[in-house]
Amino acid sequence: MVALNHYLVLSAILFAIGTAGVFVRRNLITILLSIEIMLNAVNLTFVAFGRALGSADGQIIVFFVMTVAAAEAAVGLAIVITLFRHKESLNPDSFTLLKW
Amino acid sequence: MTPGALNAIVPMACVTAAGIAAMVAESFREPGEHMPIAGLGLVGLIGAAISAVLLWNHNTSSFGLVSADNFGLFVTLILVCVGVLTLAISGPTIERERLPAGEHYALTLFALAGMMLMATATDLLVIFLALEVLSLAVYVLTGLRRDSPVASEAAFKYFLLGAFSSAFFLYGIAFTYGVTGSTHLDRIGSVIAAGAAQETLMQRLALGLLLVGFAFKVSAVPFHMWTPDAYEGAPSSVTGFMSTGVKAAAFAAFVRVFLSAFEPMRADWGAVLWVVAAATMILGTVVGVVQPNIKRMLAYSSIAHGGYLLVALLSGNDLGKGAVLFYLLTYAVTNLGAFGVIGLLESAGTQPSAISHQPFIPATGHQPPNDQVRDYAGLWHTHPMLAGLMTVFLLSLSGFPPMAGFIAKWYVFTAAMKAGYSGLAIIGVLTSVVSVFFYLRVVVMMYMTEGERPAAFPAVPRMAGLALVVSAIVIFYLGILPARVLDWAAQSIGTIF
Amino acid sequence: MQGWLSILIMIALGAGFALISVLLSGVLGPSKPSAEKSAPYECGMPPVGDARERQSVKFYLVAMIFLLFDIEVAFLYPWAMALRGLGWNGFAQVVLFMALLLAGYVYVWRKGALDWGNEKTERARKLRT
Amino acid sequence: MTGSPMLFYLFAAVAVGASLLVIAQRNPVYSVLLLIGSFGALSGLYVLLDAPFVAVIQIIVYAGAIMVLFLFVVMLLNAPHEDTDYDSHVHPLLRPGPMRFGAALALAFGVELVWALTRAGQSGAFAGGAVSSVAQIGHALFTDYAFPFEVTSILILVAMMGAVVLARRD
Repeated sequence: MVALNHYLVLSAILFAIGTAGVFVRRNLITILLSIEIMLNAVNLTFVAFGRALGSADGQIIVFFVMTVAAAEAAVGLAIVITLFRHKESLNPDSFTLLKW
Repeated sequence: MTPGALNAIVPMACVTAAGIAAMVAESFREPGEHMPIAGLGLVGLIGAAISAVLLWNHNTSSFGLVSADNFGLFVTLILVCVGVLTLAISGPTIERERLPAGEHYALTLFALAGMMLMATATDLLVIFLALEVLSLAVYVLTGLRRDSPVASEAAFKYFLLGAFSSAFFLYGIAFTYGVTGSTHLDRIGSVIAAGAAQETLMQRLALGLLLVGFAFKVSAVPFHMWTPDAYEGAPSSVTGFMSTGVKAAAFAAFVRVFLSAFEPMRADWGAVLWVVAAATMILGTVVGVVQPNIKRMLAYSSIAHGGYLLVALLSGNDLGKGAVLFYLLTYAVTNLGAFGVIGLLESAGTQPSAISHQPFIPATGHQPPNDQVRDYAGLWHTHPMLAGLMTVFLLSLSGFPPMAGFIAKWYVFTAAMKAGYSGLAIIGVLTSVVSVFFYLRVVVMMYMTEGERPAAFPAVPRMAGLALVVSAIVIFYLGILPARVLDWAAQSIGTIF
Repeated sequence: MQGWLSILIMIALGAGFALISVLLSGVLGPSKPSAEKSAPYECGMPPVGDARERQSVKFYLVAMIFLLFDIEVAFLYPWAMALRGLGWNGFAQVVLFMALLLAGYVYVWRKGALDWGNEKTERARKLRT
Repeated sequence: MTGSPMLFYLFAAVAVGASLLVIAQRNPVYSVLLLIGSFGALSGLYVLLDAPFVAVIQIIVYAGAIMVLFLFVVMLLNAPHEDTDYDSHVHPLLRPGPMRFGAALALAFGVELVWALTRAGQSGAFAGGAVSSVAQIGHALFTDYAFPFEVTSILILVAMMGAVVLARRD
């Protein structure tokens, strides 16, 4: 029988993949995509808990998380565009003006 | 929804309305035309201040999600001071760097609305939404200088780590919702208190993830990487706004979530917070000493001040909570003053070029010319007033007796001693002593050493000059007669728990 | 699960039709590749440059505005379903929501984010005003 | 109705596989398309969790609008095939320090999460009534969550103004 734990473990795996993606990938767009994966993992946790508790709160909170993810994507990509106007590459290693 | 239920959100609604008005005014402004958008913002802020004062002691709450208790109102009044000071000191920065003025003011107002909402919200979801509103506005403000690669890079680093940590914060909320079945802080508190005997693993998981989200926003040690870059890259007025406003709102929500909802699990987060507070204080001071760039130096000093606030939060008794409020007020006024002076001096160095579209940063260096500590050499001879003001701000940051900084730090350390965290108090005193050195390094540079560049003396704009003088007076007032404000802070503690 | 069967069938039909037609043309058609035939087709002229040259930023702006107003519409679905139960209170909430987003739309429209003319005429028009 | 376990494992495998490919991919266009596939699997999972409305919104808003925006930006920036200065056949684990540290940190975090959740002991089957009618969701949304609903309009305003002021041509 598929239990709550299965969904929680699955969303933990997806969240870990997103976290790894933010560190590993050297391309700004893919880093933003990994953050979207993390937010999706959290959405899955919300819906799973909502279903376990039998209330509509979980699904409504997912609505708000999607709005936040969309707003973040819009602003994040706008910042990537301004960055790209200065330097032609998308590789974060090439942005090293601000040093330790 | 009875009309009475809307009182708690009136301060936030005033600032939002001002933000929207500023936005629409900016869209109808012809490119050349000058419009008093800052005045619009001021009206909104004054409206918020009046409504906050009227709501004092009423302890109203609306929608069950936002409660305007004295604690939230005190932080709202701090944010109004931050807002007024920011509007005043951002004038020169906007002219010199040709930032889009309307958007700058509108985004500042939206960020302030987000901060006020975060300070008064009693529901994790509303705290998260407010956190997102203020973070997005501040990311854009940081990157508003589009022609400077430094600013865009700072904005992207701040955005990346901010989005990353708000995903962790949200994951914490998801587990809290899973364990307690609701996101309201009071219901969470009661469920945790009831089940305090057998603390499930998931409660600790939720606690850890929430701590990560908050630690990032107050730039506590393991998550402070973004602070120096963001503070150096952003325009000075935005850096001042960011370092004070975001920290005040984040600490208010931090206190509300950890000292009311997760109070029963104190044993868990107490030890972790102890280590984080100690590490934040030590690292903020030690690394701050070696910084050549004055904005990076103040960034590390703001990390150290975050550490002192963590100590106050950790001590958790009534004295500690009052200490958090008082410290936030003095820190906000002082830091904004310091960044205001830096903003003015930056405009002193770079004469706005005659050619309309010449980027303000000379093609060679990407650093604004006088951003280094040594550029402050001999400031006393060229700008005596600015040098005097800067001295007051730096001395208050380091905690010199006549200034408010001393009272704030003394209040925090007594709270820590009373709560039995004498170890942290000792570390705090030691790091304060070390920090005196790197604040005085700048003061010595201003007075003793000879300045080689006869900087042309631009007229210090009336508004910015007035704001700096007023904040210096407030620092002295809070330093010498803090009694009244201290009992206001004490008054606001009873209501929250 | 029975409600979803129809949707599964629809997806299967759509995807199936596309796949089958591609596979059939690949399998049945005579394939004698030659240089001209395998070059990308540009109305007979020899292809120049790679397929993806830089587009202007107005595409991003329109996509972003579409995204944000798509969310507004996404909120209206549940509202429409539950309106009878919500009464005037729910109606007032959405009117306020729409008013705020209208302010955003006015800002975007006045700031010229939606202007679609090509850059040269746009700049000329801006200089004239 | 939690559906047969086989369907769950199918969707879970597709979601995890697509996400892994997204972060292993070099070409950003492929990673965006793979992510859309992963969202499809996720919305299948939502259907299994009796949340059909969230599944549809996931497709419309996430896959339909946010990923379209990502594709537009990838095309706009003509994102080059990732120009990694180190030669690409180096095994991922031998890449420069921070990436190995980050990947190891994420892996440890994932293992710890999974370990904690399996022991969390909430493995009971799903309780009774699930809320899956849109009218019920709508009613709850506009009564209990009326205020967050208005805050999202401010959030959208800030995002709109921020994106326009940053990405504008002049």
